[in-house]
Amino acid sequence: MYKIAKENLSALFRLIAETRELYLPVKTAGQTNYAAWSEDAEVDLDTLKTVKSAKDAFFPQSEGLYTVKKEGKKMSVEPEGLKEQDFVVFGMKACDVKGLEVLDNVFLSDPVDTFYAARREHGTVVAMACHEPEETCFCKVFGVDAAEPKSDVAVWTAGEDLYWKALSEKGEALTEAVKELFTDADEAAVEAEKEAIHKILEKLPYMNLSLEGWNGDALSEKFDSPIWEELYKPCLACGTCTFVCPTCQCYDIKDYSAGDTVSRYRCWDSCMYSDFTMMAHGNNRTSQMQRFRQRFMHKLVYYPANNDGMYSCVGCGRCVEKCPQALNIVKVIKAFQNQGGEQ
Amino acid sequence: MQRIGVFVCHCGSNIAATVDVSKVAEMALMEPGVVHAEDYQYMCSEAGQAKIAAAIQEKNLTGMVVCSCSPRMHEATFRKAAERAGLNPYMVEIANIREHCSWIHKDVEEATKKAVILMRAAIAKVNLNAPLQPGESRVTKRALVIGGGIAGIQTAIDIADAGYEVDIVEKTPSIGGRMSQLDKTFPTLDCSACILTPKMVEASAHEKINIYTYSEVEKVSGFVGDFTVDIRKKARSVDMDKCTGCGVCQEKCPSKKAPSEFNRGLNTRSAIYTPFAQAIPNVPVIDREACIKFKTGKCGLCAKVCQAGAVDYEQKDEIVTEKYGAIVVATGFDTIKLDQYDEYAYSQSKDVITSLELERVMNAAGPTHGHLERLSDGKAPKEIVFIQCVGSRCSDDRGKPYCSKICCMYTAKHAMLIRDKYPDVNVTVFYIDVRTPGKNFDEFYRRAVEQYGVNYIKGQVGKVIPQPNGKLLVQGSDLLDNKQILKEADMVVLATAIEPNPDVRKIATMLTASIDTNNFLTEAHAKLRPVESPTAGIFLSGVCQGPKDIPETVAQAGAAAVKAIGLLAKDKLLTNPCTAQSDILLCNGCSTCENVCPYGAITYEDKEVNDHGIRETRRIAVVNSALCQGCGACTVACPSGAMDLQGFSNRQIIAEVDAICR
Amino acid sequence: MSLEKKEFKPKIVAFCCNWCSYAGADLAGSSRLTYPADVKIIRVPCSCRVNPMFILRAFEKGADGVIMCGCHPGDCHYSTGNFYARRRMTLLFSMLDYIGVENGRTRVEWVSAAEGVKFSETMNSFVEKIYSLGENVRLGDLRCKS
Amino acid sequence: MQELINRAKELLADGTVARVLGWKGGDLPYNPEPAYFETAEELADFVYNSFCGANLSKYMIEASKLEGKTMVCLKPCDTYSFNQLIKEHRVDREKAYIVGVGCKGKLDIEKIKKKGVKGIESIEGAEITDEADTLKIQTIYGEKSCAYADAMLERCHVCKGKEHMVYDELIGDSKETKDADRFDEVARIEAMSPEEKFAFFQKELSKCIRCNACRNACPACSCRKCVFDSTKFDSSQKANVDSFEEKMFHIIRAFHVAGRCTDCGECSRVCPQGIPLHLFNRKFIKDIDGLYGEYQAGADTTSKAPLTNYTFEDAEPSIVGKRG
Repeated sequence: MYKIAKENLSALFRLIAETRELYLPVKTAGQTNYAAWSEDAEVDLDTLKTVKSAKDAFFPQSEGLYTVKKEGKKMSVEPEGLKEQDFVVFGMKACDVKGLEVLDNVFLSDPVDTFYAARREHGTVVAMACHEPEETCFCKVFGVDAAEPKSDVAVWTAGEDLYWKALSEKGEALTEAVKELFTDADEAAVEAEKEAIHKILEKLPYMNLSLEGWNGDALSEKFDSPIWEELYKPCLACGTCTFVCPTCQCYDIKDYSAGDTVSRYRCWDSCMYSDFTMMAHGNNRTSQMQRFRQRFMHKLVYYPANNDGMYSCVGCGRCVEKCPQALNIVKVIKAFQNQGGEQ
Repeated sequence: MQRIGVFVCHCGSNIAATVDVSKVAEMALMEPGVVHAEDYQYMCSEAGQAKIAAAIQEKNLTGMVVCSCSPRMHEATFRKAAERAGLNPYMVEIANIREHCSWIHKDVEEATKKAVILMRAAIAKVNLNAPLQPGESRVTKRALVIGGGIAGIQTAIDIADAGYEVDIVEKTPSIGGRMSQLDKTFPTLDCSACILTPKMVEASAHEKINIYTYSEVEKVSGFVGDFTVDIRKKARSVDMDKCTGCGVCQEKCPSKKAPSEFNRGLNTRSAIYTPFAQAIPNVPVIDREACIKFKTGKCGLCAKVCQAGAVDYEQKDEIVTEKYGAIVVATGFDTIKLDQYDEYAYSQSKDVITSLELERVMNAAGPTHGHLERLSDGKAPKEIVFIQCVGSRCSDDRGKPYCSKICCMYTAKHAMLIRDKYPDVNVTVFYIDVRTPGKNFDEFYRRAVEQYGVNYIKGQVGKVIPQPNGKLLVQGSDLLDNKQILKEADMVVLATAIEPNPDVRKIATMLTASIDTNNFLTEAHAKLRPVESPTAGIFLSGVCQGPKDIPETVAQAGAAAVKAIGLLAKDKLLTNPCTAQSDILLCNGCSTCENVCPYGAITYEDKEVNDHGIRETRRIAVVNSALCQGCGACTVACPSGAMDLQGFSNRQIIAEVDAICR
Repeated sequence: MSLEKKEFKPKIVAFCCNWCSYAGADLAGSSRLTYPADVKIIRVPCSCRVNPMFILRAFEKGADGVIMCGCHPGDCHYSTGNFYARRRMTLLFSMLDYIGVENGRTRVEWVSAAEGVKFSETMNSFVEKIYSLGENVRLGDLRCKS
Repeated sequence: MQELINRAKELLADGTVARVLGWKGGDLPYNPEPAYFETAEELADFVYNSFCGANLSKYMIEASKLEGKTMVCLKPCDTYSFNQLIKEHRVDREKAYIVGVGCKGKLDIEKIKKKGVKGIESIEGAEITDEADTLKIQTIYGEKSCAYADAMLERCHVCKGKEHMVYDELIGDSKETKDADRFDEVARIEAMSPEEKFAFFQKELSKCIRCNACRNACPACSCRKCVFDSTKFDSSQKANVDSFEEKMFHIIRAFHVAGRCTDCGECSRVCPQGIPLHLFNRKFIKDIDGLYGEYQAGADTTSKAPLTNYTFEDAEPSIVGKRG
């Protein structure tokens, strides 16, 4: 284990950026999101939750697939290149790292999404333990330990220092490249930090949320429940929950015409949108209730049914914070719990 | 995908000298959808059109672009050519490579490049064109004229003479209007009644004209060619079929205190009355507010004296519903109220009168039997002052911003008549400007000054002060001599501004015809379509459109008649297919589009909608394509993009933009 | 792609109403009154048919300037169309100015069918303005720049 | 709050309304959600406190289609939106029983959290009956406090006034919260150089994630299908592929609601990225007021909207360049 004084972090970032692209939480116009590091970027490691997750680094909101060029009546197709440049995502939290696992199950199983796979291959994740978890967090519910992120490199902040521990080959490689800035450290401070984090986690209101009854076997029971009719009503059908979510993976494919060239790209889509999965005949989900239900059924029932019980929610709590009308997955889970109690 | 043919015209050397036409044709073949391209000397010539026809048939074209002169020149030609060859005429687009290209650019390379871009835009558009069919609507061969003054009468006679049925709806008990109140008319000084009465008789006797007097338009629905109108026939309390017009009832009526509308309230009339002797129809009405029978239940004298048994106290308002193909508005004018002009002492002195009141005073059938006398004491005036522009050309809110147009001439007429009949009376006219354009008008005015010695003073009157001796002290200014003038007058006559009949607002709303800020009806085009309302099938006759004298009114009445006849002569109306359409699935029913439609073409209906399986009743905008003129104002006002314009659709225009910016 | 600095040839879209301005442009043509070929005219029935979206679309796709011409206020073939267009464009231009787009890139001119000279002069001065402003970089889609 | 609940129970009991549209208590101290209540028992969950910021008028579009009347709780600013929806035939006045609820300024949890307040357990001072100037916040990391005014939504600082424009009855007191001119921010931007303006908006809009929360929360954006979702306009976009698309979206959205936007502030309240979207709408409002005369959308249900109106003397578009 190594450590580096927090005040030297910019030197660390500069050094990483010499050989790799570096993405980390940057504050722009008052909001912190993952962005490419630059000398004048306002790096913000204090904000626990970036507005969007770090998902963009591996599965960008918009991504070119190929370009068609037209010359006269002849056409040529030029596929978009795969990611070739190594990059580092610094500062991801344990929940977001778990989110990558969810995406891996989707994109790395057959047929493999080559764009995603290339990014995963070239990306090194430096994950950061959550120094001060918040009331909207419920990662523990999904088996995530906020104090012990599992990724290429784990880092902790304690006192004036940042502690660094490589956990994978890629992590070792990155460590090699920047080791010159580190000094050796023992684990005592980190252990104390972990304990402190665990103590706080115990106090958080959502940490003991029960997922009992949420699994593939409960499909029709949950699907047919009348509760959805009540739950969806305040939903505005915006895509906020989807776009801030570290695990939502749906996308749409669209064309953009710039005259003689047409580029085909994919972009995130939200199952909350009325034109989601729109087909020639219309849409298979015609009401907002159905769309609302889809999102939570997918996270808590369909996905675990297809992925050995793994949920596609990681308890990051972004939707809890960002839903304009204060709806969220926690309220959904609780509503079913209460309903169960009453029956 | 369309199969598009592109035809590039040389226009002799007009285009070919600056644009490489064969290159343009060659480039056309590179564009999506283009299956044929050729260039030719004169595409508009018979030979050129034959080439187009041949290509349409041989290549099975579904659309075509002609790169030629302005569409304003030959779009119609090429559309017709396409139609003859079996292609829908609305599948033709023109790329203007002459006026917008070859004629204004000198460099061949540059002009050719631009021509290619203009052609691409036209091709991009045609790729999205859809065949359009003009709609058809039927024409009811009957016209409605609202207002029975000289404008309405003339319009009705002209339409009827052309063989069409006309109904006149007149609010008052008789036709005749303002003109019937006038004594003499300028510039010939012939008696108004003498020239009007024959017209009134002609109208009432015309077999094609039906007159509803004492009636008002209640409701209008429908559109050009097919209006449905409810007319309220107010209860006359006299049976029109039985009444012989003997006049005994009026003589015997004990209630004679009602102010006479016809004499502008200067004297009174009986409760059962005809407004004036020559009234048409010569059937009295009972003014139920003045009638003792209606007020107290007693009396009933008129019924007793009526030998024909025509008086009917039980009569009720009746609604008649009629269909019309055209509607002419001839609602005329009134003088403005003078509440705001108290400096002229109109409300304080009976001897301050309006010009229209003077007409009645001068008229033999008027309150003074034609003798010029002061209404306060009946004495003959020696000094009369006329004040011009009372409420006209006014820059503040008290009056009207416009010139009432007729005042200068009638004042000259009044002055002349007075000086002629009463040479000892001094006549002074205060004016801002004297405006006398018109045939024999200025000559007329000069005669008043030169021959009759009328004293014209350029200047405004600040105040008229009634004096204890009964005279009127007029404080004015003489701008030419730059001095204040104080003049004692026996009578003051105000050339009061005219304004559209106040009822016109209500009528305009019913007709969805627009009116301007002064309540004059708006014409479809200020210069080129002055007798048509922007609302199709509505025509304008007389002062309802703007201030006019009698000859102008009659001329416009005839013009409105011709326009109406032109409409009625058609059996069916072909409607422009480039009209707005509302997408039933996108429309919010928010009424925004209706607010910007100048033609009242948009209405809302509750429609059953099947939106991808969701069935519900929604308020939806419906465009009446017979009324829509295709301006597109609604398409931009519509926030959801539901409203689109055929022939100039959002996607078509965007395609042109894209092609130009490519 | 060559690294040579390309000569700036602006793309300029002119929306012209069918009844006045398009006819004015025709008159400019028949009077042989020149203006730069950078201007391309799109015919619309009335200035009130011009959706602000069309203008933004033109900029998106690489236009450097957009001008809209219509009948003089009060002379609209459809009576009132240009009044609505005038308000719409005033607000749109003000918004573009507000977000930092050079306000010379957009213009509205009223050109009657008789004003061929005005049409040509307007286009000349507008094109000159666009040349002075240079390429539109603030309001375009990068995918359309090549 | 109890008065509201009691009244709601009465109205449900006597059949005046079939349901109540208000707020349901959340599971955190600050996250009540809009909710329908159909029985007296359900009303046990009813809350109305300073975190009930949502404008419920837009829900009335759907509620207008339901059987029977809905009692809807509208704050003063919400009533403007409701009026505007009446004007556009999107809601049915007859289907609404409007209870105008008092307002002492609504709180923005983001503002509290931006002050570094984390791990919130409870917040004191946010009840509608509280008169406290300071919020006492209990957190896992200790007790914090925050001035009430500092935690208020932007819109409450420029409040249009606490008068309800349309209602059937009024319940609860209001307190004036306006302490700034609503056009100050717009004027500040107007005074910038074009480069500064562009940089400002570029920075703000670069955060946009095209989630459509602003649009979907906006009561003026009540289109059944937005042009940006419709293939008809060739403008359907879903994601931020290029920075132009956000500009296009936000300008056109503001334009579509120009003259219809009541300045209710929902767009800025709901934006997950904290983009001050009201600056677009308010710019149009400022221009409309200045160029065409003061106009407040939703103050009534009959007046002609500025963009469907005109005068002969209207300013020419060239005024934009001349204003400097």
